[in-house]
Amino acid sequence: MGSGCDHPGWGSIETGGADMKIPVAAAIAIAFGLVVLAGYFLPLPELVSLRTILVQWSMIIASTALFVGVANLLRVHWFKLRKGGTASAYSFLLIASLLVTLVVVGLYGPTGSWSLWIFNSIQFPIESSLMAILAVVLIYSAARLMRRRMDLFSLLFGMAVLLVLLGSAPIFGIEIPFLYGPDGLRSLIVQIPAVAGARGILLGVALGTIATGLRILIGADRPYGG
Amino acid sequence: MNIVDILISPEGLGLVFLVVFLGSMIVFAVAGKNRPGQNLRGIVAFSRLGKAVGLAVEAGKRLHISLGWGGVSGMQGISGLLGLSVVERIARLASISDRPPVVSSGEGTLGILSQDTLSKTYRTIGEARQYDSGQGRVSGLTPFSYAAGVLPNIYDEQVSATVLAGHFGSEVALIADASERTDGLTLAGSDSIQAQAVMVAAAQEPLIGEELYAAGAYVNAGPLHASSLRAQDIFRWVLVVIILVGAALKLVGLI
Amino acid sequence: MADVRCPMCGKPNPEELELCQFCQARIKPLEGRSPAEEFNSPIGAEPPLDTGGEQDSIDEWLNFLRQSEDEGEPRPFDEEQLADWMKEDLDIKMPESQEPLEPEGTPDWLSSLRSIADEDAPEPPDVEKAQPAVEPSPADSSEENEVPGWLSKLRSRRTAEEGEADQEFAFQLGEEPKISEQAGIQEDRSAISTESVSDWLSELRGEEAPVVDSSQPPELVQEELPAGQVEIGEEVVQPGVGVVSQDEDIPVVEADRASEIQPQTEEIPDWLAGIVAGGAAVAAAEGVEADLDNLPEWLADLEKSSALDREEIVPFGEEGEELTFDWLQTQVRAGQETPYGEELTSDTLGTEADTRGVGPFVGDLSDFLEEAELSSLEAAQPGVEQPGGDLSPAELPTWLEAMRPVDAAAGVYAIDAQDGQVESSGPLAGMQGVLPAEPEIARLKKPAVYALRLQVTESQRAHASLLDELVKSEGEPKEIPGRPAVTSPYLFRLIIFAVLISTILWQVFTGSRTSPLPGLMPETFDTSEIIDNLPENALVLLGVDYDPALAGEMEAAAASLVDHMMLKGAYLGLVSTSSTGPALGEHLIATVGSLSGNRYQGIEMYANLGYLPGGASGLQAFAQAPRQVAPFALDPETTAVWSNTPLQAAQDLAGFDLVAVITDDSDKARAWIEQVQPTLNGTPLIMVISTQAEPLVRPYYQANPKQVDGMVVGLAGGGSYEQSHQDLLAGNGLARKYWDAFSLSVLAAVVLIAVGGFVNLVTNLLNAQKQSKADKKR
Amino acid sequence: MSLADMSLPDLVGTLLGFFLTLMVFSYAFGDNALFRATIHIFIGVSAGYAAIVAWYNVIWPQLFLPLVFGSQSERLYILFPLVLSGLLLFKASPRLSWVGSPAVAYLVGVGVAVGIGGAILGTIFPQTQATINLLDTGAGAPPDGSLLFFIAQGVLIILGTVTTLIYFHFGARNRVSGAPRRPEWVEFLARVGQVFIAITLGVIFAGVFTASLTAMIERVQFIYDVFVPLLTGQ
Repeated sequence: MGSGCDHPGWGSIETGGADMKIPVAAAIAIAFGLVVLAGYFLPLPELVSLRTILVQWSMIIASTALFVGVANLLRVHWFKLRKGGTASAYSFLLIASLLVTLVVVGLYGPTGSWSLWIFNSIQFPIESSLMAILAVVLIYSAARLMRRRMDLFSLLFGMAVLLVLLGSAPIFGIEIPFLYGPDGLRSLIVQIPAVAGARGILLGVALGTIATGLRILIGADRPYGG
Repeated sequence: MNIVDILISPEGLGLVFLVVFLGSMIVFAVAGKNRPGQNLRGIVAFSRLGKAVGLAVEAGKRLHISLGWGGVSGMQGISGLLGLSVVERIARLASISDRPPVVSSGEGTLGILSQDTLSKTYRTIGEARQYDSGQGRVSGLTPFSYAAGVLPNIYDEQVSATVLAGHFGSEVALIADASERTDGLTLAGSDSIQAQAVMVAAAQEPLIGEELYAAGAYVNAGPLHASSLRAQDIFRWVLVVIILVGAALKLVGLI
Repeated sequence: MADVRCPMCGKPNPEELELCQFCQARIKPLEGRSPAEEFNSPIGAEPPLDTGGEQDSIDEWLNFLRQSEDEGEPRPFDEEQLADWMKEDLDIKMPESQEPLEPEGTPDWLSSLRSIADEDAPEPPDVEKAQPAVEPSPADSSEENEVPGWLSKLRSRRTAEEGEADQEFAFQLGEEPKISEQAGIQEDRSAISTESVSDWLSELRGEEAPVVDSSQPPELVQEELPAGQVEIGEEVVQPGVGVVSQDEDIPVVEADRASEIQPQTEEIPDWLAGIVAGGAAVAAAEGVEADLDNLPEWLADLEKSSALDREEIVPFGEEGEELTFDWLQTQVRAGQETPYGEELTSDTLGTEADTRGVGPFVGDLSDFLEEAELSSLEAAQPGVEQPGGDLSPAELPTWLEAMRPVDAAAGVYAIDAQDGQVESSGPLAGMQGVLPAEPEIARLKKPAVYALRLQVTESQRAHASLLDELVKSEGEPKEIPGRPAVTSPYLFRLIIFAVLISTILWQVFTGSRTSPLPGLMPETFDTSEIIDNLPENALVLLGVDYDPALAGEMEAAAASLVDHMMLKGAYLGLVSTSSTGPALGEHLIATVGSLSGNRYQGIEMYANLGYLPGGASGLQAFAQAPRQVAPFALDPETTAVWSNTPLQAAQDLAGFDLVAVITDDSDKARAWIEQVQPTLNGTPLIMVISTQAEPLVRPYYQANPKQVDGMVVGLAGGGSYEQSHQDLLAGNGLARKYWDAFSLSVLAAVVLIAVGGFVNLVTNLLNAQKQSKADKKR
Repeated sequence: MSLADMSLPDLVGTLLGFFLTLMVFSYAFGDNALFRATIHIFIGVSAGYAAIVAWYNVIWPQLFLPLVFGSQSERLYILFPLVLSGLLLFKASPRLSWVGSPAVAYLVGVGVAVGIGGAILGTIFPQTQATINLLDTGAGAPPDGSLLFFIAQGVLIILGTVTTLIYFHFGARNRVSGAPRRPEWVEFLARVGQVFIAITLGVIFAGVFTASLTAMIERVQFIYDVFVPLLTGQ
């Protein structure tokens, strides 16, 4: 199939269209995908229950994929460990902490005392500290925005950020009337333009999701089958 | 329940919507073949991405594509699958670079799919030997551990451009900030609106709203990418008309 | 009969041969070699006889000369050093028996040189053999014998070396020089050898030439002639500088070159200055009577013969070692006829071209230019007729060869003889070839160093050196410029971090509670109403769907609400769609317990149903069949919750009295609303959300009918809830604790973003302006 | 609660959390070894924890439990996911990776269908319905009679939603000179939509910042609560 539109700089692609040799994987994906889709839109009870079963099975297989992901993580860092250098020390820490956590949480269960000790002493403080560092990154990014892209969009974006932040708490204990509170400018901005824009973006994203999903279901895009 | 009841029920309407959408995609694809050259509005991000791929190959630097942690199920999963189309195109172009591209993901299935896509692409262009399974790697299995796991890739592996295409949360700001600290180009798009808000400030080339889903058409990933964009445009205007007419009728009290 | 190895080219030769059959170098050492010969033995040859310390001092003197030549400017010549060497030389084995033939007053060193030369001066076989048919004139033969042997040795050795150089030179050009060419090269070679002798002498002379103060008129120069300057007729001859007074044929030496040489002349002994003056100065072509009184006899005789024998100019050593003055003259005239730079004829250029043809950049650039200089030097003499064509060249010792100054300097002094102008006025009326005044003044600048060199203009030289640097720099590894550690973005990040941390620490340290909590908001009021209306021992499904990263905000927002439910005695069922959900649920319950002192423990009070994989589809499956999807609790006993806990009363989610979802992600909130809310059949759904999810969830709360019955939004929502229920969490609410730090740090953030944004905006505008100016200029 | 009342494990855990927080805060001064070590420990712990939770909540109760203790029908029920899960494990080895492709294809097919279904039934229909209902003066009108404000608010939100949708229109017409461009009226509506999008993303950015600022306050409070007792020896 010729390319309907050749965007400059990227060259056109000959294959990737409906290659006549449809592998087994494509057949599986298309068949089960259409069955589940039918379960959503055809009001037949059998189809609905079949869809529920297929979806539940996919949850079980997705959990197995999580273990394959853990194996991939271990393999990448195992090679880094064997390669040596400063990066190998970090990989050693990762592999050690992964194995210790598997053993302890496996023995005591996800909400066991020692499991919660690991979660509350290591994962929780590190993750919330990373979120705290995000505050510095976000202020820096917002300030640099005018240098990166100086246009109307960035100006409006910056103004909205400043107004909403100013209106989210009293300043030196003083509640600024027209800005703060349920009837202030901040609430107005959040409840009208923000909601409108959010709806428009969600509808646009939904259209894109449908288009991408249909391309995969008819076999035009085949991310599987490696 | 007769046909009319079925059709006006959500499921029925959904089915009609789906069938018409699919039909228009196929019609535009066939029509597009005879009348190539349907144009798209310019999106700066994709032309800069094309240049970035060329520069990376020339300078012997690496391209880093991040698929997020959305898995493959639901709306957040589909944005990850779209990222895989971008991976295929970039791997095809950048395979001749000294440092081939690296794909990082935050979920098991996406990790597997990124390896499959890379190996299939290298096999298609006859460079099967150049494929290394380490190029498709899982960096972490929770959102923030995934973002933390991507930082060493950016700092240590001479990355000149980072493409974020998939489902992210607000932690995407850490990745974009690391790319800026190493003077790399960041092109970012997501289905999550929180991630989009952060990308607008932190990334050099943010993709807003559904611009991420147009990536396939702008990187010439296949004929159906372009025709599905035309179908999206058609249904966009259908929704606009429905909202305006529906609101007017609602205001008047007719519905 | 054993073979002898040639000292020069190392090839084996039959023992009886004296000269090497390959390179004509001397194989058999001469008996009783004089120090001069030892001194002359080529560098690298077998070590000279041990002459005790003399060798070192001689080396010292030559190294000094060599250094002065390398540094380009003539260094002040240390008279004592020279004198010692000279003296030492003089003391060397003066054969007592031999009467010194020199006239009185001759310096010992020369006389000893002469005596040594006489002892060792058997007739050089090659010279005789090569001697053309021309018979030396009887007048000459006597002088010949007096010619010091050391000079004759210079000639023979010079011939040997030059022979090699020619072959090498020919080899470089890529073809064996043909016989005719060889003859030509021989001729050139002879010209060169005489010229190089003159160079050697001129250099020596150069060191002795007295300073000529060009600013003073010539007459004055006569009275104040410094020692060593000889007045020949009307011309004052400066050794090494040439004639100062006006005689056209006499080479004009730029004053500055003279001044350059000047400092060294006082130290050289008179006799040598005299010799040099006699030898170096060029007498007028015709009819110039040299002032012979001061000359040493042997030079004086030479002078006489040159005057008589104008036509038969015999190059040095050609006619049986007669050192005629004419040979010096010839050199000078040769220099005249093709002064460097002005009259190089095409064939000389041709020679140079050949040289260039060798590929100038094969070796180092300076080698090329040196070679080019050498070739141009050889080519400089085509026009000069060498009488007796096949005279073998004088042999210079290698140490002299090495000392040869840059020929360019010599060439500069070629005098332009064609200038036939006769002075009409002034003291020099009637004289020809008077030096134009202004050129001397005009030439007060340093002469072009490359006078006799390849015709390379300044720009060509610059290009050549540029290209050379390029070629050299190609191989050098270039360091990748490291990124500066401290940059403005780096500083800006540090400032932001410092301002935020110090602002928060100040409020935490002071523990201030001054900033008022937000008032009651409609969505918060609805939420508290719903919880207040809960029945006793209500069943509440608590969705814990936020990331540990946002636990700070979510716990501050939800703690008071959860405590409120606990106070109502509700039984909590915790469930999550993320893998960290179960642990976060436990953390939340523990935090509320520690703040309120109201310990919720054990399966009797709450059950942790764990993690629902698959996101929205998992939630949908749970909403449709909760008992199959989450059958057990995560407590150590993994209790079957639907049969052994109060949850047994709920067949499905509609069986719960309240569903409360705590989430930071709008997608998860939507998933709960779209997948779970339709199955609740009237059971209220309340949400505790992060501020970032507000714009997307609020429409569901504002919808009609409401899809979300109550909402608490972020820290402000939590504060508003605590404000409306002062008794919750025993007054230790997290929102109250963080609220003052939050309000001050938000203000600090606004200031940082505004100031930073303004600075970046101004910088961007300035850069854009600079860019547009640059574009306009281009 | 002061440090003295804590049990030993809790005390060690609190001190460990204290040092890990400081090591993460060091990232503000740039990438360094302490920060690298901390995030590698964090990645290992979170991956291990997620894997065990998946085992406890999915693999064990929904796959192995019925297989071992379940009835014949239950075993038959889980046979298909059991086989596909087995095939999927081959993806861990690069050489035998092709064996796992059917399982991956199944996950992709079902996932995409769930995505499409969710997009249509979970987003397009509800959002469109909600936007239309903004002008429902019957049910939606506020009780205190400010109908005008209600209608104005509704019209403004509808205008914002529609123009935001139009902003993303991709099709453009060729022009003699310059890049392809959309019709002028579409460009005008798109520019209005751009204003709404900028404000929306700005509001959400402020929300994300508020959440991260609250996290920083919580961490600083934690450091203060641990450091001061350590300093004063309580």
